Amino acid sequence: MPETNGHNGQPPAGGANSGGDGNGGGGKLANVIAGAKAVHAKAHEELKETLKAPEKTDVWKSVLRVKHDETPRSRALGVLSNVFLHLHPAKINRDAVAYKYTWGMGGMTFYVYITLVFTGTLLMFYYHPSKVVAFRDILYLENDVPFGKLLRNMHRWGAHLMVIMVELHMFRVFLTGSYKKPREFNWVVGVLLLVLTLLLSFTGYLLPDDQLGFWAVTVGTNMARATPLLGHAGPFGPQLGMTPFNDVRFGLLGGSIVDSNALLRAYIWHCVAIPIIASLFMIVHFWRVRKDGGISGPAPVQLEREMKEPRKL
Amino acid sequence: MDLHQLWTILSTPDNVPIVLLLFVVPFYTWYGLRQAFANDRLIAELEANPEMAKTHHRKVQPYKQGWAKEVHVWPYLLRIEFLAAIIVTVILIVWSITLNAPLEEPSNPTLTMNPSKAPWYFLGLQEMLVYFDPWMAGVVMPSLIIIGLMAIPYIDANPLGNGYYTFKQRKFSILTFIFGFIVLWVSMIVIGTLIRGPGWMWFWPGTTWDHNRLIFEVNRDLPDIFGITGRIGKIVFGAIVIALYVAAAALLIHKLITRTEFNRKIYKRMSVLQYVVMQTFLVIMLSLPVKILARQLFRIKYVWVTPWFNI
Amino acid sequence: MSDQDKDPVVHSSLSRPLFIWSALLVLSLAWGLYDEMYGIRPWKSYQAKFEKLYGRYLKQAMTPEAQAERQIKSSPDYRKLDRQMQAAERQAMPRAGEIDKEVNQTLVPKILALNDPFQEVRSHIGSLTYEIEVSKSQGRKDSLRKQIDELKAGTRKVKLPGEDNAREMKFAEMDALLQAMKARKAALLQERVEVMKAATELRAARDQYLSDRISGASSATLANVQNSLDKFDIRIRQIHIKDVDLVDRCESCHLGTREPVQLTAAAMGGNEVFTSHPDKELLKIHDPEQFGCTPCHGGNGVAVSSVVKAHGYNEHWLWPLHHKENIEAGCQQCHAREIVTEMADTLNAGREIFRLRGCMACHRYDGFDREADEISGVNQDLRQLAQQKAEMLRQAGFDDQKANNPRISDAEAKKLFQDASNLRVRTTTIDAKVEQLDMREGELVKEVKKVGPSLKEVRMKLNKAWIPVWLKDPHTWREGTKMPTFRLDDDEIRAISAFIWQSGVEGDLPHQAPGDPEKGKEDFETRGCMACHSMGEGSQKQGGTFAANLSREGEKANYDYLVRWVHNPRQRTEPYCPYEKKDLTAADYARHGLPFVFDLQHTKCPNDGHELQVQQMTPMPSLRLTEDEARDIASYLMTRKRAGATYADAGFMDDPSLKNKGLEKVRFYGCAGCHEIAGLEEEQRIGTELTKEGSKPIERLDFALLGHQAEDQGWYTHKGFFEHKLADPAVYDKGKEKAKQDRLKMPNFNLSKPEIDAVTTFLEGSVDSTMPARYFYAPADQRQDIIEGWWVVRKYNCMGCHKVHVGQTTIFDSMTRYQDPDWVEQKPPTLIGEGARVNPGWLMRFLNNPALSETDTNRDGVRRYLHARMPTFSFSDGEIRTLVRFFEAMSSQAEPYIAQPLDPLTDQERVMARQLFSSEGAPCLKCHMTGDPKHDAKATAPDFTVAKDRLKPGWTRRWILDPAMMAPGTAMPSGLFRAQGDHMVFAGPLPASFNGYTKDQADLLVRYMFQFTPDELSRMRASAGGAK
Amino acid sequence: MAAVLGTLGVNFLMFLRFFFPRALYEPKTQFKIGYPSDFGFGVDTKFQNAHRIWVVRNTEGIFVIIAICTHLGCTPDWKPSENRFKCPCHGSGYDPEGINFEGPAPRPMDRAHVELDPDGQIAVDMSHAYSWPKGERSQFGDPGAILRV
Repeated sequence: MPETNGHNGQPPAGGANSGGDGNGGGGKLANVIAGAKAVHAKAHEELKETLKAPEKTDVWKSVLRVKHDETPRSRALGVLSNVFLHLHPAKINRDAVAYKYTWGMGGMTFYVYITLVFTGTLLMFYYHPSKVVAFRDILYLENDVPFGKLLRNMHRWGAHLMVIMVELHMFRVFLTGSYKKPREFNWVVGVLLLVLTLLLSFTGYLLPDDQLGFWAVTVGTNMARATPLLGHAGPFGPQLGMTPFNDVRFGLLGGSIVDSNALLRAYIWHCVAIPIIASLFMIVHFWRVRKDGGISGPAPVQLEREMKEPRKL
Repeated sequence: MDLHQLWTILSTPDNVPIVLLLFVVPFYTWYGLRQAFANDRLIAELEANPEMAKTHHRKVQPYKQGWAKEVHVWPYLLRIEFLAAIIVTVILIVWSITLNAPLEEPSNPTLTMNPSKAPWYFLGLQEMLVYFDPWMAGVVMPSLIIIGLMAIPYIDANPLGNGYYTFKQRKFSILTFIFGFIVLWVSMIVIGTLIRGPGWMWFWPGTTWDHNRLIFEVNRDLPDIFGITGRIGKIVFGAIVIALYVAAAALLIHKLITRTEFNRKIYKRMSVLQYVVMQTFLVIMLSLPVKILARQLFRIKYVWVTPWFNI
Repeated sequence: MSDQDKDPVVHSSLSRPLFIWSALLVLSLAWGLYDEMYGIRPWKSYQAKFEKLYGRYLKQAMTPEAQAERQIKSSPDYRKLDRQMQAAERQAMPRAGEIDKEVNQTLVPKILALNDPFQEVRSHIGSLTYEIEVSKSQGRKDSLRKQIDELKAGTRKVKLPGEDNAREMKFAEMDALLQAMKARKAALLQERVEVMKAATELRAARDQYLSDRISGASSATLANVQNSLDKFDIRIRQIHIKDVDLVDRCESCHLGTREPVQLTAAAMGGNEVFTSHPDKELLKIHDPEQFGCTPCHGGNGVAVSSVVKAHGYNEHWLWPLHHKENIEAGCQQCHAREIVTEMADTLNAGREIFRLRGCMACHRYDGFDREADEISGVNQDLRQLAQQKAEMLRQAGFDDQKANNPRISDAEAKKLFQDASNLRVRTTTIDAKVEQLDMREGELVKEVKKVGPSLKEVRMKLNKAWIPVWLKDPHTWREGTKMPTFRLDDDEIRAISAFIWQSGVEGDLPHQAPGDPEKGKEDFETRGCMACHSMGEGSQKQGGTFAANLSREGEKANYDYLVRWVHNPRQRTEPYCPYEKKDLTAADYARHGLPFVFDLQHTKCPNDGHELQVQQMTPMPSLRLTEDEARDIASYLMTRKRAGATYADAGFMDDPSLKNKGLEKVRFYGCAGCHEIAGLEEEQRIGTELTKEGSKPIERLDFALLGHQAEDQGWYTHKGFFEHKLADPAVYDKGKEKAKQDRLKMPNFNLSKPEIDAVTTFLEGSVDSTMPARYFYAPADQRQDIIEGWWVVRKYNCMGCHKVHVGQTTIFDSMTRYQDPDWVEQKPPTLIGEGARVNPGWLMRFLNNPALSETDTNRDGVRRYLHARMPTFSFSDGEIRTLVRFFEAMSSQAEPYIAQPLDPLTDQERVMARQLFSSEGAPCLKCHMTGDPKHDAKATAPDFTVAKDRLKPGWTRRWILDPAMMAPGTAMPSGLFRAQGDHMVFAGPLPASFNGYTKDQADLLVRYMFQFTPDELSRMRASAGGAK
Repeated sequence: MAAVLGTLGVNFLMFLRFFFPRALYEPKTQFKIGYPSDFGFGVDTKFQNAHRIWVVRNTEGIFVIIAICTHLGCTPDWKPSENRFKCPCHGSGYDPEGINFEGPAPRPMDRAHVELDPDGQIAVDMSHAYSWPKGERSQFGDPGAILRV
């Protein structure tokens, strides 16, 4: 940093003094004072410069590597060199910015997801996933924790919003046929993300440990009892030796009934496992969008007569 | 007319998303289709005169010479994203201030809420439980839905309509999807939320959700209607009926696929595998409304009765 | 480029929407903040308001208090005390001043000054010493020691304040000086205390005088409150009880609850929310710091976001606040095993109704109708023990066999034999247990009662034609009767009455000659019948509500039977054998060559030796009346009828075809719950259990079609359900299409609003409590006896005649006749402090036989002069035990009772005491009985000759010293004795023999009474006679 | 290669197995409910909260119905006024003996094993249930399914 630079370059007198053996006399003292004065002046000078043009300092440069003026170059660099923005290309098709086409659902879903991660993390500070206190913690959040109520509401409604947006996103992608070559796989990833979203929301439902969540989850998981082959109430389940204590539902709940284990499992899935998986898939999803040439359109319309013959296998 | 009841249902915090859905889904359907039709008009035009097709930039969006083909993400896209973010935040905050997330009694395994419903996005499945056994409605169907969705890109042999809204060029696929998404998925969610009351009974909007309500309905198995007794007999009979349905449905779908000239063209492009897979999923998807009708109109409980599973 | 040529994507501006939405964003944020700060924090404004109001109240409360204080301070006594105090102080001041001066100005500064250098050296030495201890090498140690010595040797310059020149001091010197000064200081302070002693004591006395005369909060307390109020800050006030995991924030709004100043709504500007808890006493017992608020009151103690939520009235909250009229519901959850809970009158009323009106006959409720339940329990245990015994014996047998087996070693054989004999010994202990249980069963059969009369004897007892009328609607025939109104149609009535009539037993009743109604009336009103029974209708009504109103007895009863009943209500026509489940007839006895005799002495079944039910299962006792008195009363009752009351002939009741239908109906309506009915003795209860009804999920309370109405009208709650059900038991059938047998059966008890509130309170409190066990009221000490006792006291309505606890009134207090001064004396004795008064052994005997005589039973053992008479309840031994324990516990007496030894009377003393007793001056013999009929005729107080086995000497002494204190309004005169030095002397003229007698004279009398002998009695009679 | 794959495979199985603990802390399934004399005719709901069962006494004797709807495992409610059990989830209806007569329920509610203890109390074992699957013979008659007292 400039200041330190300045400091290293202080007059030898000062240096001599600092290393001095202390059998001091009046002359030396004068030197020291002079030196100190000089240093002070220099420091003052530099400080002024820094304030005048902070973007010149190394600190500044090291943080945002490019200039931010209105030149196309720096605009492009601005996006590319930014870890958050560079999932965008530097430039995009002029029409792709049209909300009309994109509905912006993908982006907003991502944004809501971030909000959920944020609020969720905060809620975790007050929530214990145990039968004894879970319910009380919710009351605590509602009544005592500053902004607890707001956060909890945001988390819940955000979750609902996210589900709706994901479904609409899918709807849009289908309507614009954006799953077609070369984006097939990304669609698959998208479907998985939809499933994960639903699972996230569902696992979260049980956490307040109230009647609403409890019975929602009971009804939900009771379907798993009936999994063919793997559920003790499903077709061929009993024949394969499935009982309430070893079937797929048991695996989900960690017990034959929705109990403390189920609560804990739901908690882990909700707060750790699924978010991680989902994030991974999201990364893939976004990465594919870029690799498949940005968002699909609006592309020029194709005409029937220009339809190419399918390549024969 | 019990408005108070109607209000309690609609204003239940957890139902608000569905109310939202009721408006949002139609809007966006219209929003998308409108562009689709616009594009279709353009396509028709271009199909009509090749010259124009050569020169035109083939979009409904306006374009003039000298306009940049590409624009900078910063600021032209980012500012929009920024705006969107702000709007979402505002909506979320206001929503969270005005509506409280529900919190009911502490969980009690010995006391079942009436009605006790899954989260709204699963209510479609719960509604299905009325018509199918859990293993079908709760496990098979959902997994098929997921797999089916995943399969779409691979079974859609139609190269047109990639990256732009269009209806004419993809009638079949779009109609199918709308049928699946709106008619089956969304509307069943709406039914499950707003129509299904205590005892999962059907209450028209505005009627009182009465816990004591009793309705007489005897659902009989198809074999019994035909007076078929005996385990084997039922198994065989059921199998036959199902087979018949599959055949009929497949035929119907085939007819649809190959109705128009264009459709036939696409059909030719399909590999056998693609065709089979598509048929399978469509047949199964169709079975849902069929079963619903069979239940609602003819009070049929099961078609295929076996000791291990019932359909 | 022209405008329309401009590229819309590039040139269109988003700044407007951006601006608008950013603005909205800021707004929503602001809204969020506001909501957080105030929107969902209503308690903040409450606290602000409270602070304002309270402050204002205190100010205007100060003034009168201050005045009152000024008055007292101006009173001469206070002045005098004050002056004395002042004087003492003045006189002590000079010396005290000197002391203070020396301590504060000389000693303290010096000590401080010296302390520092001293400590410094000391700590240095300390560290060196440590070095020595830890260092290994001897050399090092020595060098260190040397250093220390140097330190000690070295001097320091110390300048002490007040000394003009500093002095050089060694460590030792400093030490010594310091100690010296400290000692000096201590001594001085001690002296100061001594000097001031007088003054301080006087001051204390003066302040005491003040606080004694100021009721409520003195201005001093007010001032304290004021100060605390100045420090008032707005924050959540909560009670947190860790182990129960209970958090109550009620006091965040109800700030006045525990204020030292009693705050009323008026005082707080009409804000109920700020009033103090109405019952400080209650709060003392249930300290909020340990009990919180919600365990008793309900509500959501955690919630502070809105009033509705905090009170738990929002949907989905399971434990809403109890309403005012049911506030005592909270008590029940921890005091579940009591029939009487002090300070919870509504709740007690509810329990009493539940017991007395027969709710418990259809609805099981833990602890109620306990005898019936216990009997089945005992039977179970008996069976189990029998099995155990058999097991053991068999095992023993096997051991013997094995032991006798030649192949096993002696050692083993010995062991086996040992085991076998051990087992046999252990069986004997089982026998002991069994014996106990058998006895208990005997008692229980005696104790078990029915709510209603036996229907086995209707043929002998009732006017046949009356029965259908009664069944139709008991309440119109006799308002306020226990028998509820069933919703019966005529067929059912015919069937039921027919069945009852035909299932009744035929017994030979001796024909009774008519008695004298006038005498009967007198007896009825004075013997004590009216403690339970009422007479007269409407405004004329008098007497107790415990039993039936007899105003129309004449219309229904059969005279001959009535005579028998009045003479001994427990007398049965035929005994009932629970084992054979049938009534035994003379034939059964004849078969075994036994006389047809069954009573409390002959209770074994001739057929199988099981315990018989030989009594009527009614709580009604025998008053030990003579046949004549019985006839008189019966004849009186027969006159009690409405003029021209007629009853349609009920011939159909003999129609055998109706009997079966009747039986079915009687079963269906559960008549056998309250009545003893032939063939239905072992009938099960027909209602649902109510022990935990209060915590049943609301969804399980069957509102039937009224659910929505209830929700709209806001009574979709437990309270609402109970109230409507009690007011109209058929209410939840409203609008239902049902066959008769599916309709709700519960009959209508015509309860009044307060009664309904009481029962609702009781049920609302009957919950499956979530509190940990230690909160439940299950004392291990005497209080347990009190709990048990109340059950018996209530069961037999002791409180109809006696005051059992302070503040209670009896039926006699309410009867017009007993307002008359001549009759006040005739009220039965109060039992407050009974435990302290009487010898438990005697009490046991008395309760067992109040006549205290096997032969002459037509009398009261203690107070023969009373018209009202303690009846014979034929308590079981268990009940007697419980009662005695109860009274002992009520006056917290040590159990078992050991009489305190009295030093024997010298002959001389005996003579003196006798003279005093019989002297004109001492009025004892005027009222107290002596057992001499001639004298007792005009006696109006208990026989003191039996005092020695009846009373406790300690109590007797307290009594004769000041009776009025114990029993206000007693005839026993107070002030018989006056204190003379350290002992009491008789206040009246003393016989000459007392000259020079210095012992306590009250004691003398007590000792005399407690060492009373028959021949002393005769001597005394003689002297009494002589005196006259 | 195979080794690696094998290991991975086994690891996956281990991962799955991890979710199936050997022992649980769930409410015990064997308990006593008191003496036969405690129960009058009809349905007794007092153990519903504690053990999720109903004790029913009819002319035949005493039996214990497990309060789990055979459709999706909700807890039906006892409606005295209608004299039937009603499942709130999908409206299945059962008569007082737990036999289904309306709604989607495939079979009557299961009954728990009951027997008399030496001390005369009724011992219930919920882990040992008796059922009546559709179209098969009823196990309700079996010894242990009902207490003939």
